[in-house]
Amino acid sequence: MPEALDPSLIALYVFVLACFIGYWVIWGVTPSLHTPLVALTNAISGIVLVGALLVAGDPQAGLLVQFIGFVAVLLASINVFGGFLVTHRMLSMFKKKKK
Amino acid sequence: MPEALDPSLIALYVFVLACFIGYWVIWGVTPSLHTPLVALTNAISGIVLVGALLVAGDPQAGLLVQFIGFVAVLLASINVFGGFLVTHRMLSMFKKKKK
Amino acid sequence: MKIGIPLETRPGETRVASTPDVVKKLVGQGFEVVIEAGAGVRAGYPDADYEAAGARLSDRAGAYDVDLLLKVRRPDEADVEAMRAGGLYIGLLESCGEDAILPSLLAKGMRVLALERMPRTSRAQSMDVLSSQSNIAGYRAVIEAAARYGRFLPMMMTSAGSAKPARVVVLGAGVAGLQAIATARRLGADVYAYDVRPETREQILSLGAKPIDLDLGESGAGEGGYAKELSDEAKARQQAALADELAKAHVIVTTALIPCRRAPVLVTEDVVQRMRHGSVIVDLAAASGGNCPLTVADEIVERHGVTLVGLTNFPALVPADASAFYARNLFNLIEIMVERGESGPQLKDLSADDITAAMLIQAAS
Amino acid sequence: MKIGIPLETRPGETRVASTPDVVKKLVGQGFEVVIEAGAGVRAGYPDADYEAAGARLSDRAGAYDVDLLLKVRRPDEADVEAMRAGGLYIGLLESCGEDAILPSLLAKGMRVLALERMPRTSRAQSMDVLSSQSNIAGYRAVIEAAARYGRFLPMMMTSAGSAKPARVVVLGAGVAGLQAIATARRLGADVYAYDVRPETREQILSLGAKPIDLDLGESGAGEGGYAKELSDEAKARQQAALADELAKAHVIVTTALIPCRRAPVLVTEDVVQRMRHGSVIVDLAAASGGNCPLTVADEIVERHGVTLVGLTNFPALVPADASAFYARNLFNLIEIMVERGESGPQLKDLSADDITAAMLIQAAS
Amino acid sequence: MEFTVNHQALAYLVAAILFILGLKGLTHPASARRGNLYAMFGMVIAIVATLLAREVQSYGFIIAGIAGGAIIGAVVALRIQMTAMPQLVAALHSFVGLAAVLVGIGTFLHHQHLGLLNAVLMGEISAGVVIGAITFTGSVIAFGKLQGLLSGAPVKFAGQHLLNAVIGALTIALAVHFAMTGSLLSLALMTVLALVIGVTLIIPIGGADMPVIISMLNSYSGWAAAATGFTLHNNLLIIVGAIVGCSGAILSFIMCKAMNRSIINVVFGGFGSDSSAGESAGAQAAEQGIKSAAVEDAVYWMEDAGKVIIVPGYGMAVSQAQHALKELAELLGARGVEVKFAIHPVAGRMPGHMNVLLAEADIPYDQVLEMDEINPEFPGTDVVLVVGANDVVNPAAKEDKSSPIYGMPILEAGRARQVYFLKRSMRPGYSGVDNLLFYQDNTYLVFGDAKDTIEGMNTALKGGGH
Amino acid sequence: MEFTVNHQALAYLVAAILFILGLKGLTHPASARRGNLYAMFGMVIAIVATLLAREVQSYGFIIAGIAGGAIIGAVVALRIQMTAMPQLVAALHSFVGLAAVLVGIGTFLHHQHLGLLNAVLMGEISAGVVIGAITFTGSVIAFGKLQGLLSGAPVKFAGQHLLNAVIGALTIALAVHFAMTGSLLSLALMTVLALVIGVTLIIPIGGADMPVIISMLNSYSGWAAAATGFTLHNNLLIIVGAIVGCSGAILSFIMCKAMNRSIINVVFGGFGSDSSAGESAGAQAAEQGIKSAAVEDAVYWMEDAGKVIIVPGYGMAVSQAQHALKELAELLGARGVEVKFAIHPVAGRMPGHMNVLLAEADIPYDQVLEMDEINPEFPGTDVVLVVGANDVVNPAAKEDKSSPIYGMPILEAGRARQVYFLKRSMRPGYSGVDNLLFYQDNTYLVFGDAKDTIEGMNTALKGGGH
Ligand SMILES: NC(=O)c1ccc[n+]([C@@H]2O[C@H](COP(=O)([O-])OP(=O)(O)OC[C@H]3O[C@@H](n4cnc5c(N)ncnc54)[C@H](OP(=O)(O)O)[C@@H]3O)[C@@H](O)[C@H]2O)c1
Ligand SMILES: NC(=O)c1ccc[n+]([C@@H]2O[C@H](COP(=O)([O-])OP(=O)(O)OC[C@H]3O[C@@H](n4cnc5c(N)ncnc54)[C@H](OP(=O)(O)O)[C@@H]3O)[C@@H](O)[C@H]2O)c1
Ligand SMILES: NC(=O)c1ccc[n+]([C@@H]2O[C@H](COP(=O)([O-])OP(=O)(O)OC[C@H]3O[C@@H](n4cnc5c(N)ncnc54)[C@H](O)[C@@H]3O)[C@@H](O)[C@H]2O)c1
Ligand SMILES: NC(=O)c1ccc[n+]([C@@H]2O[C@H](COP(=O)([O-])OP(=O)(O)OC[C@H]3O[C@@H](n4cnc5c(N)ncnc54)[C@H](O)[C@@H]3O)[C@@H](O)[C@H]2O)c1
Repeated sequence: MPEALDPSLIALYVFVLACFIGYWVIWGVTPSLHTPLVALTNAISGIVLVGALLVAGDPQAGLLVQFIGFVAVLLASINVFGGFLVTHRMLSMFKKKKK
Repeated sequence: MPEALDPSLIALYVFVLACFIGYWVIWGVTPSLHTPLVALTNAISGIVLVGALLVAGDPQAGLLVQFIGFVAVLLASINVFGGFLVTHRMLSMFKKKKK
Repeated sequence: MKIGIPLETRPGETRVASTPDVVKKLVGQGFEVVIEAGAGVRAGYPDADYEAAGARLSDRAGAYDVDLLLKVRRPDEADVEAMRAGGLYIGLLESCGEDAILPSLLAKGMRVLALERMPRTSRAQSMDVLSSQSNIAGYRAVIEAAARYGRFLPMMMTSAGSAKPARVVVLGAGVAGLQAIATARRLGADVYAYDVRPETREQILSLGAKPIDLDLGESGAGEGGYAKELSDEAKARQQAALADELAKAHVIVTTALIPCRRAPVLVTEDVVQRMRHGSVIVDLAAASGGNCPLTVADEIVERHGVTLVGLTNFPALVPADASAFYARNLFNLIEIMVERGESGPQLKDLSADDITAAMLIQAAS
Repeated sequence: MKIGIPLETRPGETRVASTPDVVKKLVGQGFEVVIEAGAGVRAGYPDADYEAAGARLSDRAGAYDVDLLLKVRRPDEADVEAMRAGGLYIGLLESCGEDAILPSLLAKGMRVLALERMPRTSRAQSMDVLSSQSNIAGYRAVIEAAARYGRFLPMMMTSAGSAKPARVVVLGAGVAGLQAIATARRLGADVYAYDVRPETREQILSLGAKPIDLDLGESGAGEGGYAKELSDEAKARQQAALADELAKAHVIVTTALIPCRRAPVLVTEDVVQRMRHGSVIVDLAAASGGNCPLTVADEIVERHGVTLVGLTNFPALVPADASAFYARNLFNLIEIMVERGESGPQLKDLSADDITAAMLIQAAS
Repeated sequence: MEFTVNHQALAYLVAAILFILGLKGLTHPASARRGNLYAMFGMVIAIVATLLAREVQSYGFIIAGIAGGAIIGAVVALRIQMTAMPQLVAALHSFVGLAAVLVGIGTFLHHQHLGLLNAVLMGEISAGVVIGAITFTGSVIAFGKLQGLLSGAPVKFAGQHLLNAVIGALTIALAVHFAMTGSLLSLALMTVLALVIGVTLIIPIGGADMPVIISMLNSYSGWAAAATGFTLHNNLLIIVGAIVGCSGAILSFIMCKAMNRSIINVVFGGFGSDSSAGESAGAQAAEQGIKSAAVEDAVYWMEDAGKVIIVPGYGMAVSQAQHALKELAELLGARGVEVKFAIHPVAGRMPGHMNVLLAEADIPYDQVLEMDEINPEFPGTDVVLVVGANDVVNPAAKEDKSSPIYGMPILEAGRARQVYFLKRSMRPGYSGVDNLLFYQDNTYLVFGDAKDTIEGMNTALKGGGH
Repeated sequence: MEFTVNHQALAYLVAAILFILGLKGLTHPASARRGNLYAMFGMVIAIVATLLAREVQSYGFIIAGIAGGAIIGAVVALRIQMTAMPQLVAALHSFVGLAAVLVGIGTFLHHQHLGLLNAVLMGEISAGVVIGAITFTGSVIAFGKLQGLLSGAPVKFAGQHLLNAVIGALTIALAVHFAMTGSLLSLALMTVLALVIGVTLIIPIGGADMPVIISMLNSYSGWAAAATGFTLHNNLLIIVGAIVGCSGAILSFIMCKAMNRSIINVVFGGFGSDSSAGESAGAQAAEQGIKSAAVEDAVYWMEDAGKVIIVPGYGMAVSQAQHALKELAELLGARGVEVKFAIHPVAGRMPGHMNVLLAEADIPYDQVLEMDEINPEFPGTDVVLVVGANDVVNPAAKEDKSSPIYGMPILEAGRARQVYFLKRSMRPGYSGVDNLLFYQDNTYLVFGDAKDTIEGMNTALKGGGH
């Protein structure tokens, strides 16, 4: 069994592969969905929330850091909740008349 | 910094991401290129050669294993060399008349 | 108010100034309509239909003794005699400038709305009989050509050999010309067209035909959508440049007109001589002297092996639709002329509306 | 071998059995061609063109005194007189069964190739004058209808009102019928068609027209691509079922024929009465009694306000192309009949080839 | 059972897959709402998996933050007017950017405290902070422009690109310095400069390009998240960040293509657009307050409309679009849409012009209606497709007494739910009169030759995409 | 500088990217050769990076193996007839499968020797070995069928699917046992059973489906490589294996769709195809030795042909394909292809039938040529597109004296480089005579309604793909 890789390198692997996926996942989108798609990717990029949680949740880090974390959590969650809801509203508007 | 992940899990990440890429990379292929594409993916799957090299190249493993490795190296390299060359030949045939 | 619709008496005329459909609408608006017996028969509208629509059948005198006389063709002296003094005449005068009939009309105190003076505005389009009748002429001219041409218009590849498509050239791409182009294209001919007004090029293409491009050194676009007369030099250049195109043609339909001028000569005798035996020329300008000097008005003649159709009244060959369009035009005109009074419809001031003002001829008071 | 091309003398006939193009080919193959002066003029082929093609101009007697006589129409007694004994006649006999002319021909020792007996095989297609002339008749019938119909065939929405497309019904979808459908569709009419042979349904659709479906209880498909005569019961059912469709029509073109039988009656007087004034019926079966009993052969009559066109020789109205096709058919036929000998072309055994064998009539020896 | 990092990683992987499926879902209307649900579900899994992690031990701040964020986010999202969506999205972007900056700084302080700093980590922190800061101020400016707080007009000055380049270089230098020394000052300065870049990048961009910029900023926020992921060695952040970053960039590119704009031009704040010569019809229209649309938009609304009316005009004849139009009508018909053709009596340049061409293309007569028959049908129509017609649908003929076409009856296309105009430019028709219908709220112009446009529609209707 | 695992990992990442770009390149003709080069280059990097690794210490076997493989591979690849390509690819697949089996067993022995075995590893080894073994025998059978060593006909018997299921279950049971105990016997048995599965899976599949099966086996070989990657914790193998596995599966699916076959049916050896009722025209054609082709194939050859001649017949009229045909001619014309229409005098069902329709579609007269004019042009023509014609191009009219159409002149379409027939079935035309041209080597049938087919071509020509 080979020795362990530098974790940053693994991160790089993951990053590169994800970039390819990002490249392909969007092709062929219907123009009418451009705006909801932007809203959804926006909501998804609220994933920094995960980072914010880690900063805000470690009491060892000191109050300043936790407070910074708190603000980050707040902002990111506005983004997550607002983003998904807005996307949902837009898509509902896009629900077309059923025949 | 979090503790290290199980390497098999990292492998799983990489595997899943690569599957998505595999899913997308082929869409939209021209039917005339089906055959060359099969030939190329065949050549690429000769990548087991890398595994075979690792088996064949470690003298610690004992002669039997090394011999098994040798056979694997032989087969895989036939595949790699044959595959790429065949693909190349097919594609040359596909070179269309230039106007 | 009483409207009269007489039988048209010019030789060969088959149209009528109103149809049962339109009469019904007029009656519905409160007009009293009098129609001369037999007026619509040749156009396929029997007297019974008019009666059913609410008109009263009458003799000739009755149809003329009305407030509003609707006619197709220019009246003659006898007609003027029969008209009610002080009435209103709506119809074509078929004249430009000096005219013997006009003074007699005005002398009787009549007011005249001359349909050829209709302004070419968007709003007036639905009242423009020149357009609606030209349209019919363009269509019918090609049918006539097809009937007189000893070959197929369309291309046809058969086991008994191939017929090449007839090469049709349309000169003048106004209303009649464009419809001629469209009809010839429908029949599968290979259609070329030419007009002096440069904007027609795109219009010709829009019907799938091929424009003939000539360089005359001047534009032929005149006022109000009409063409203007070319300089003598340009005329000569045009004839020469067209000659080769025309000599290759198997069917020529000419529609080139300039208001109140002799029609320009576009197809010279030399060209006719060079055309293939059995070719056909339909000259829609025959009444104004013809775009071909060999054309004889109202006759079909053969010259140098080419059939020249000089009929001057093509709409009369499609009398049912021609009358329907004509009647509808007049109806649209009458609609802007009257207002609904208590005792039926009343004439408005005709010089107030710019359409009727442009058409109106009345004795200077 | 000497080929003769006389002037056609039947009244109204304008075609000629060969054209300068084809004469040139015949001469090229070693035939000697004699043409009666003026034979092609009415079809647009001047004598000079024949001479240029290598034919010899002659008088009537000269054109008949040949080995191989090419004619369009059935010969009369005088023609037979003029023929060279023992020669070969190629042309239409226009007869089925008993025939006064045939015995005189055979009595002169002539052999006859009757063009109406041409078998309907793929190989014979290029020699089949019935097809090539029917095709022309179908086209010209619609042009005639358009010229006699007092309205537009196409739909037209204009500022002077709208013209609905004419409803055209074509009865019989053989060669002439299909071409009539195609031509009427080209002109923008709303076209319906009907035939007894079921396979025509798809063919009608393939020209963009609408098939009329009737349930007759029996198929009308006969042998060799021709229709067979229906039972009396089916005939009655057909007339009744068609009546409503036909009464709505503005133009009817009938082409229904059954070889050597009176043409079936498809358009009854009752139907004609129900049609709109100004409608047109072109009866291509007029020569065999007509598909409408009111049709008068060779005349154009009006009945119940409907124009009935009974012309029997439509190809003669398109003489240039009709003659060209006819001539080409004969040329293709001659090609399979002769072989190149040393002293010019020689006739093969006509009973050896199944095409000529089917057409050949000769005295039993 | 203990929740180990391995469990967490598995959960993250599931979340990542859900995000990918979610985004893929949003490329097609049929699967769009399902896609959004997938993504939401992924987010829930990600958050829960994080909260269960061993590092997260105090929940006070977290609960407060999430609760506050949820309430604010929900209220804003539900209250906002549909027309103000772009602003909202811009505002939300700025939050992501700021959050990324804060997480970066927080992580730095945290690790400094624990003494775990190293050059690689600090490099990753710089990347996160800088990209986050650019996203933050850029989004704020975009928000301001869209909300009307700032002028929508592009702000341009000489040397703009040079200035950006200089600030950019300085920022990079500071980042390198920070990574080598861990100097808090460098970090702060770098952050400030990045904030400035965000401003200078966005101010030169005009209102018409804002949609692209929003999408671009979105992409930035993705990269910021990915950088944060590197900092925290969190694969989920990396994956999602990379996907959002990359797909946002691609989306911007696609949007530019649809709007006929150069992406370079847009992203680098009006590069080359100094010359207004090459301005497209679309941009011109936007300036006059006329909306233009892409072929696909029209197709999207037509394909399951109940009723579509096609109004052909002279432009159809010029581009000879009748055959393509027939195919369009057939394709729509095959999807159950009722299609009719409305013919104005003077459409084209000769009487019956449209009839000739529609007959040539073999369009059934019963689909072709004249003005008087069809005018009452417009109010119940979903989409009117005006194919190279102009004067014949111009409401000026009814409303504007001074217009030369006043008094001419028109096809009342404007009364339908939506109107798509297929024409090449903003030029008027035969009469030379500007068309009032262009300015109506439910009207969109689709620029291009009518035949090309309709063929594009046919292609779109026949599938494409996967 | 030492070559560490980190360097190796970087190199592997580059190799993986090159493989991805290579595959993407092969989706379009223009980039295909470049794609192949990318992939080759990736392979070189991967091999070099592996050889430099610390574990690889003895080069004797390696050099021998690679050299031998290179020589054999090159000779075979260069010598082989183009027509024998499918066999060659099948044979190569079998090598990958066998190599995967050997690597799995070798790794097991090696690790057993080093005492590094654990359940996860052994599970991974089982996966690699089983998939490799199936790939191996499956490919051998496919090779045999293609090479004609085995009958190409499907071999079917009752209970086939049940048998497969039983063997499959047994194999899995053995794999579990092996993973838990490390028993060499289980490994061996499992391998043998997997070899049997490979056989039973492929024998029921008919010759017509072989291309799909080759692609499917390819996918298997990818999965085998990925499993090997798990075994060796080698990310490159995992990535490449997953991509090949997944893209191979997708490719099989795409090929099935193009051939109108059900993928389930093909992969599971003739599921349901026992009833020949639903057999497609394509399959029928294949049985008679007639080649059928997809729309895209015809497009591929037409789009940069020098000259294309279109032969319309009655089928064009029936499907009313004239408008679509006009568009096709325009699209080809726009790419610089010379397009002509060849009209046979008796094409259709009435004299001039084709002329009427082509004129309706507004096809310029100078593109429409009659038989005598165009016959000399066929030999210099790249592609003849026969649109619903049949009798008029049937060489039986010249060659077969007994044929009822003998003596009729024909359009000599068969003399062109390639002929594509657009028709719905194998039915003959009006004359009822079988068309000899179908059997010619350069002839392909494209089944379907002519209008649909041509519209498909137009869509393909207008782009699609990205
Ligand atoms: N029917 C008659 O008898 C007759 C006779 C003479 C005059 N007129 C007059 O003509 C007008 C007819 O109205 P209309 O609505 O049919 O035509 P219109 O008002 O002239 O408008 C036609 C429109 O088509 C567009 N166009 C031109 N070529 C195009 C192409 N290739 N692709 C896409 N769009 C194209 C033009 O806009 P872009 O340039 O922006 O593309 C133009 O605005 C009326 O004003 C009528 O009075 C009619
Ligand atoms: N021109 C005339 O005057 C005339 C008159 C009478 C007879 N004929 C005879 O008709 C024949 C004409 O030859 P041709 O080559 O034009 O026609 P053909 O030999 O009858 O062949 C037509 C072919 O079109 C195909 N087809 C039919 N509908 C189709 C659709 N919707 N889409 C695609 N393909 C379709 C049919 O095959 P599938 O069923 O497999 O699709 C058929 O094989 C000759 O034999 C000629 O002698 C001609
Ligand atoms: N109300 C309206 O808007 C309205 C109504 C009717 C006509 N028009 C327009 O007016 C124009 C002309 O209409 P018209 O058909 O009544 O015209 P017309 O009958 O007066 O003339 C017929 C055509 O001949 C052409 N012509 C004249 N001299 C020529 C020459 N030497 N060589 C070649 N061509 C020559 C003219 O340009 C014209 O196109 C058309 O564009 C028509 O659309 C507009
Ligand atoms: N060599 C060949 O292959 C060849 C040559 C010529 C014609 N044909 C075929 O033969 C067929 C008939 O040709 P034709 O035009 O000379 O036929 P025709 O002139 O004898 O008859 C015209 C049509 O009238 C139809 N008809 C007869 N009775 C009818 C009735 N009661 N009601 C309605 N329709 C009736 C017939 O079915 C036929 O279609 C066509 O299909 C044609 O394609 C083949």
